[in-house]
Amino acid sequence: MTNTIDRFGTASRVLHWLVAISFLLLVLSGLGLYAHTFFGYFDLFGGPQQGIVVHKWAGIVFLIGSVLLFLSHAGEVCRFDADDRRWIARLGGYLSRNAEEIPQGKFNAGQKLFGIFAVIAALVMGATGLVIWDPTAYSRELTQASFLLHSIFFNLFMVGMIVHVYLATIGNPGTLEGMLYGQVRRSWAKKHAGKWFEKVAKN
Amino acid sequence: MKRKAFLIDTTRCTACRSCQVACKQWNKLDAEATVNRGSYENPPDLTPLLYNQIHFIEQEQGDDLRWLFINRRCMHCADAGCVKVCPSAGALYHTKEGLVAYNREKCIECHYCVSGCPFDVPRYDAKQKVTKCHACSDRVQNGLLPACAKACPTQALSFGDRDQLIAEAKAAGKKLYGENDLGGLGVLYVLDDEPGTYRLPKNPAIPASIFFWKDVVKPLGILGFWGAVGVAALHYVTIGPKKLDDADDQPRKGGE
Amino acid sequence: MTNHWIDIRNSDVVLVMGSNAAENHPISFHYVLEAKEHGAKILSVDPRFTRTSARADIYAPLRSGTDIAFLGGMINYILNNDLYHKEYLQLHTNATFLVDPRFRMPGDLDGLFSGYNTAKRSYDKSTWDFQRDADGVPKSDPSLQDPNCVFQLLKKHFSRYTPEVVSGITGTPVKKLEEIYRTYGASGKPGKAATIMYAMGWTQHTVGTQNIRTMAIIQLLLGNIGVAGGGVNALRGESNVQGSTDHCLLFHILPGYLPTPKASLKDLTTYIKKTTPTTNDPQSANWWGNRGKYITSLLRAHFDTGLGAADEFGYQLLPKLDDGQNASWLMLFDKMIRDQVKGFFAWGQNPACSGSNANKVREALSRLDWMVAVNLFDNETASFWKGPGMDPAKIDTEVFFLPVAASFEKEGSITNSGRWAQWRYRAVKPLGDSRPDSEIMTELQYRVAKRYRDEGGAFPDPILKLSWNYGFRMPDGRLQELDIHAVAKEINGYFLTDKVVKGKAFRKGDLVPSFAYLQDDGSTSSGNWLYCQSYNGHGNNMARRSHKDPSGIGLYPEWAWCWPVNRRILYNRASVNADGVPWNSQRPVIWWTGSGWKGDVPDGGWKPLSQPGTRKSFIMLPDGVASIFGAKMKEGPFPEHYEPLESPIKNNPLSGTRTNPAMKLFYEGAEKLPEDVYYSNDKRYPFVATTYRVTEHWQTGVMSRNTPWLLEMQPQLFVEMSPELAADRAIGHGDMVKVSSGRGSVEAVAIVTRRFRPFKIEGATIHQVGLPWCFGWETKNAGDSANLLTPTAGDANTMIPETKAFMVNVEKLS
Amino acid sequence: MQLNRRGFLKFSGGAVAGSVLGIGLKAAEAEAQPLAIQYARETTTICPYCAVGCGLIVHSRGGEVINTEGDPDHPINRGTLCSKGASIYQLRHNDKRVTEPMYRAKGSNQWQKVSWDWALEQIAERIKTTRDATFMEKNSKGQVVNRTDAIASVGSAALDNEECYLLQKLLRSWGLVYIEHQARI
Repeated sequence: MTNTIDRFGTASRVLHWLVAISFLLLVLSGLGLYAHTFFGYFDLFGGPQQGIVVHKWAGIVFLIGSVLLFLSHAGEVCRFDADDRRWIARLGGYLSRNAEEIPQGKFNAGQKLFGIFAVIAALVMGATGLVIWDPTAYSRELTQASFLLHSIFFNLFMVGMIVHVYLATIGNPGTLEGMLYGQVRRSWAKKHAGKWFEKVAKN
Repeated sequence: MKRKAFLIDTTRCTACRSCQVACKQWNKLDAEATVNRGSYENPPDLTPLLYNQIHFIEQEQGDDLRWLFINRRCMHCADAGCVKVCPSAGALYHTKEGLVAYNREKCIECHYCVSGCPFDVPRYDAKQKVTKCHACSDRVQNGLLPACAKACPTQALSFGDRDQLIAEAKAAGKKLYGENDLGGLGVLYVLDDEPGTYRLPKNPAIPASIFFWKDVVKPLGILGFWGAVGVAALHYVTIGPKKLDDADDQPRKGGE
Repeated sequence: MTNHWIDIRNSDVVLVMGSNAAENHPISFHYVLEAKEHGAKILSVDPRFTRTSARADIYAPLRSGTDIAFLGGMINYILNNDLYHKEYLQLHTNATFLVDPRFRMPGDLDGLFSGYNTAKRSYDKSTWDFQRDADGVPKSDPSLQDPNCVFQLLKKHFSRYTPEVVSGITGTPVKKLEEIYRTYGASGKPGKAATIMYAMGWTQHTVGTQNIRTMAIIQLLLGNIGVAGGGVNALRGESNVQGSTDHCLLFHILPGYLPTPKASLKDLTTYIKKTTPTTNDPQSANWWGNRGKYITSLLRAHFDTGLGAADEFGYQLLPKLDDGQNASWLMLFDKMIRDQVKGFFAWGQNPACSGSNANKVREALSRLDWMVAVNLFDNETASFWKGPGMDPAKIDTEVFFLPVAASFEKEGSITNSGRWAQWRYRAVKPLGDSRPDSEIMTELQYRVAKRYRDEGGAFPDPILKLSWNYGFRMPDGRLQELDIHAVAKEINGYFLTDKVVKGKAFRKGDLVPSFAYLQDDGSTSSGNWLYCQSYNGHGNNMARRSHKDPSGIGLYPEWAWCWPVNRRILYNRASVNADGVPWNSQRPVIWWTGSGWKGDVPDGGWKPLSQPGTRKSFIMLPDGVASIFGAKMKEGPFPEHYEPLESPIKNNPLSGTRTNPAMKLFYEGAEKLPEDVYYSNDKRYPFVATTYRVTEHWQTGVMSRNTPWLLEMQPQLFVEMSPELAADRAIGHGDMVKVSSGRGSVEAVAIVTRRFRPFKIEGATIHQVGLPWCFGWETKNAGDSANLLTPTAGDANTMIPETKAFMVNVEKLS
Repeated sequence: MQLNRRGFLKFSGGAVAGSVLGIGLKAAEAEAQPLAIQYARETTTICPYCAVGCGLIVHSRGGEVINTEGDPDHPINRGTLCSKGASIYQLRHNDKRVTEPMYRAKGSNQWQKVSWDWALEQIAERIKTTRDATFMEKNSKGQVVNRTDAIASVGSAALDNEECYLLQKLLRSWGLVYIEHQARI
């Protein structure tokens, strides 16, 4: 018996990283549009026009990827039980060094919430992004509202993403392995996804 | 440098449209194919090849009739929506004279300015670059009047120091449009009627959504970004990561 | 213009009638608005509310072709309300003169003056004369009381033009009439000035000349001629139509308005004797008494200077008209369509669009053997053979198209409406292989002369003896290059022999300083006496660019040069009283200092009228005073309202004489052509129509339609009409409609606008429509010329066609 | 601008903070733009359209027109123009300008390009032939008239004075009396 447990299949991981890379591209190519200070980021793509092209197509990839990723985990992500509510109430125990771990399924409640937020945000940004794709194609009011929504969701997404990245890396050692190799250590599973561990361990 | 502005006195305009042509001549803008749509007004709207135009407005007042003419163009706002939304620094900018000019080299073809403008002025040309009235910034820089203002036979269209134009108009008892809107427009009008009659917004303002986007969400977002990073770092050093118990990773005894 | 453009700013009232200055002379509105800023009232009278009306203080509509009624009403108003300038009338006009007691007026003779011959359609003018004393000087009554004096006759004649009667003819509301009359009449006060800006809206009528005469009478009554801000101002429409008229590209006059020789003027002596006006009044300058000097100097400029007095200086080399022969525009094309013209030059003109009854013109062109079209652009005249309804295979006219240089690709002078001759320089070489017009003329002169020299032919003398010494001549006789300055100098004139004139010694070859130095003994030449002084010892005066304005009234005496002798305001001696004191001390044109005149170049330097040795102020007229009674007119010494040839009403509301009794009728008699039809008061053509121009185009549009920036703004023929008419004919805004007259039809876009309103004439609703005449089939999708609709009918005096009032039908195109 | 230490700190600190935080600085201004008509040749002329007689300046370089605008020294228009006057540039830069003589033969349905020499020679021949065939030394009353009624000319109010004078002189030397132009209509 090994000390690791399979967590994510190959397809699942490829999809995640596809979404992650497209997100990164979107951020890098979009920052230049966000504020003059970040205009230099366009140089990464050979100039603003090219950066905008990258942003547009990365956006398409990101939108489709996000939806697929969500759908592939929808069953898990959309089911909340009493433990999840407890987890949320205690903010996952992140506010204390020695909080009691509340047993969670394959994904904890925070991850589920983030998954749902991510797909909603992706849809909103995708839709508004399509409007902004050609700012002269739709009514001025719609375009103007799209700019606003796009930027609001970008900011929310950025904050969410920082939290996601922190918690998935140094904030929770061992988490990243699951998304890198597809397997997590048993200790990780036991600690972070007790119910899932039990279920998997039984088999 | 004192802020410059146009003063358009509609009560002096005869709609000869030299402004339209002088602009095309100086800026070397081709003509477009048009048809008569039952009006003298042509082309029907500003285009990438038409930076200013005369509107013809017929208005009945009892037995009397009025035929109003107004020159429409970029308003050169102090608080310019287009400049506000333009991501490329220096693509759309205020000149030393306070006029809104642009540098086509720097235009990144994003079209944001089109929806950022409260007056629906900026257009994109065939090369997908922004075009609009730039108050002949090349001429003004070199001490010449903009082509349209120079050509206007009746001084309906004058150009000069904004403060002076305002002072003169007020001294002549004329009511001005655009003195304080949007930080003060760079195109001031003397109107013979309500702004609406001339197809001008009564209280022009940058669209609320643009304001929220650029003046609220953008700074908040940057604050949020750095805030989130800071919170994460703080969390890492104060509360710390959820460390794993390595013992749990040892293979279960028994079964060997 | 008696005055000039800048002078409009000196007016107290500006009447824009028969023109649309804001639209067609946009820069003039700088000065109109400047006047307005100083408190002047701007009046716009037009069938249609125009861009001019938009800036006017008062707008009054009138039915096209009723201007005499409108203005006649004003004369009546001025006289009834004593608004006239009495002292001015007594000093400067023939208002005081006593007329032959046998003279009768339209009030007595049902619309006719005494002496009418129905068969000849002309007047025996023997009763249209003044009572004269033993010396032949007209008798006068300075009190203006004699019932036979011009003033009393004028009063009697126009007493029929009451506001109600006028309103019934013009369709103008009585209130508006009186408002205009009152405002304009206020300028009769000494020191006040009113100006009239008119153009083709007055001339292009069968009563065109009388339209202007009516206004001239008003200006004289109010003392507005000769003063700053006054005058009778024709806004001329083409850059050099003033100059081309001065140089007389017209059948009836030679350069400087000298009459064309007629068969009966068999030699130079007879010419001078018969055409020089005379007077027995010692106080009349009778400037035209100098005619002999002018015609002689003209001949000296035209022909070989080897021709002496015995050769009549070449008088016999000029072609002569038959007595009574009218070779004017309408007659020219009438002759052409009758196959009597073989060769034709269309030199910078597009008659296929600009000619009234353009279908007749186009048909006439097809009867030619050959045509030479000289232009910048191809046009409807040069390419008439491929125009609508033409079958090129059946047209035998050979056409030569010669491309010419644009105005800035050559050097020369042009004369603006204010008579300023201004020099223009060459900026760049002619485009491609185009050439300056003068070069083409030189080539043709050389080539035709060479043929006559080599081959002989019919009467070669005028061709071989024509002087053409404008540059270095090469061995083969060709000019190496035409020097336009040499032409300008010839127009000014030279001394041909050493001569002492007015105490000054001149040498052969000297330029003549001004026309006062011209001689009738052959010792001077001058191609055009009016331009003598334009290019003299001081150099090219037309090229002057000084901004000095010592007068302060905008005369700019050292900017360019102005005929005559740099006089910026004509008849300026009428701007002062008998003592030489200006009526208006704020805006004096000239004033007497006690020893001489200051200000503008005075109209003759004689002392003020109260002093001995003086001459009267209107020096070009034999009587020395302005003609309120004008016996030279064909249809009467006073204007009378007649309906246009085509009119919506059956009878002239004023008399039994419907149309101008002295105009030529093309549409009657045995020689009538099918093209020359008219339909007055006819249900098939119920709407009054007029034509006009737009700011964005020029004349037939040959230049402006080919300028994309202008075509963009006005791309297509339109017809403007009232909402009432549109509703009546189920026409919507922007619909395509067909406008047709008895002579042709055009398709146009309907502009339904409040700027046209129906008129109430004799209880009936009369609709009027209007369309611009700047389009033609050569420009794709632009529509054709509005002159396809206009009739063959001309003014009785000038034969200018009546294109401003005719009848049409308007139908929606499905 | 003189910066004291405190000011410098404030200034640089602000700039750094601004750029790190991404708070937009004031957009940069463009560099000075060259004037297209600088060093161009200026020629004064008078507008060829209506008879107000406005002054124009034609800017040219290398023998080509690069700009046209109102002459500010002209006392009538003082640099202003109407739409027609403002469009003179396109009379030069215009592909519809005819630049070579053209000829349309009898019954032909098209123009053909011809040389100047040929065209002028042909016209001279037509003038002489028609004139000789129709010249009237005397009229029906036996009076000397020395004219031909079979050639007519219209135009031109668009010519220069000198050209108008030359044209009437030339036409009258050929015996024409049917000479008319725009002033009549």
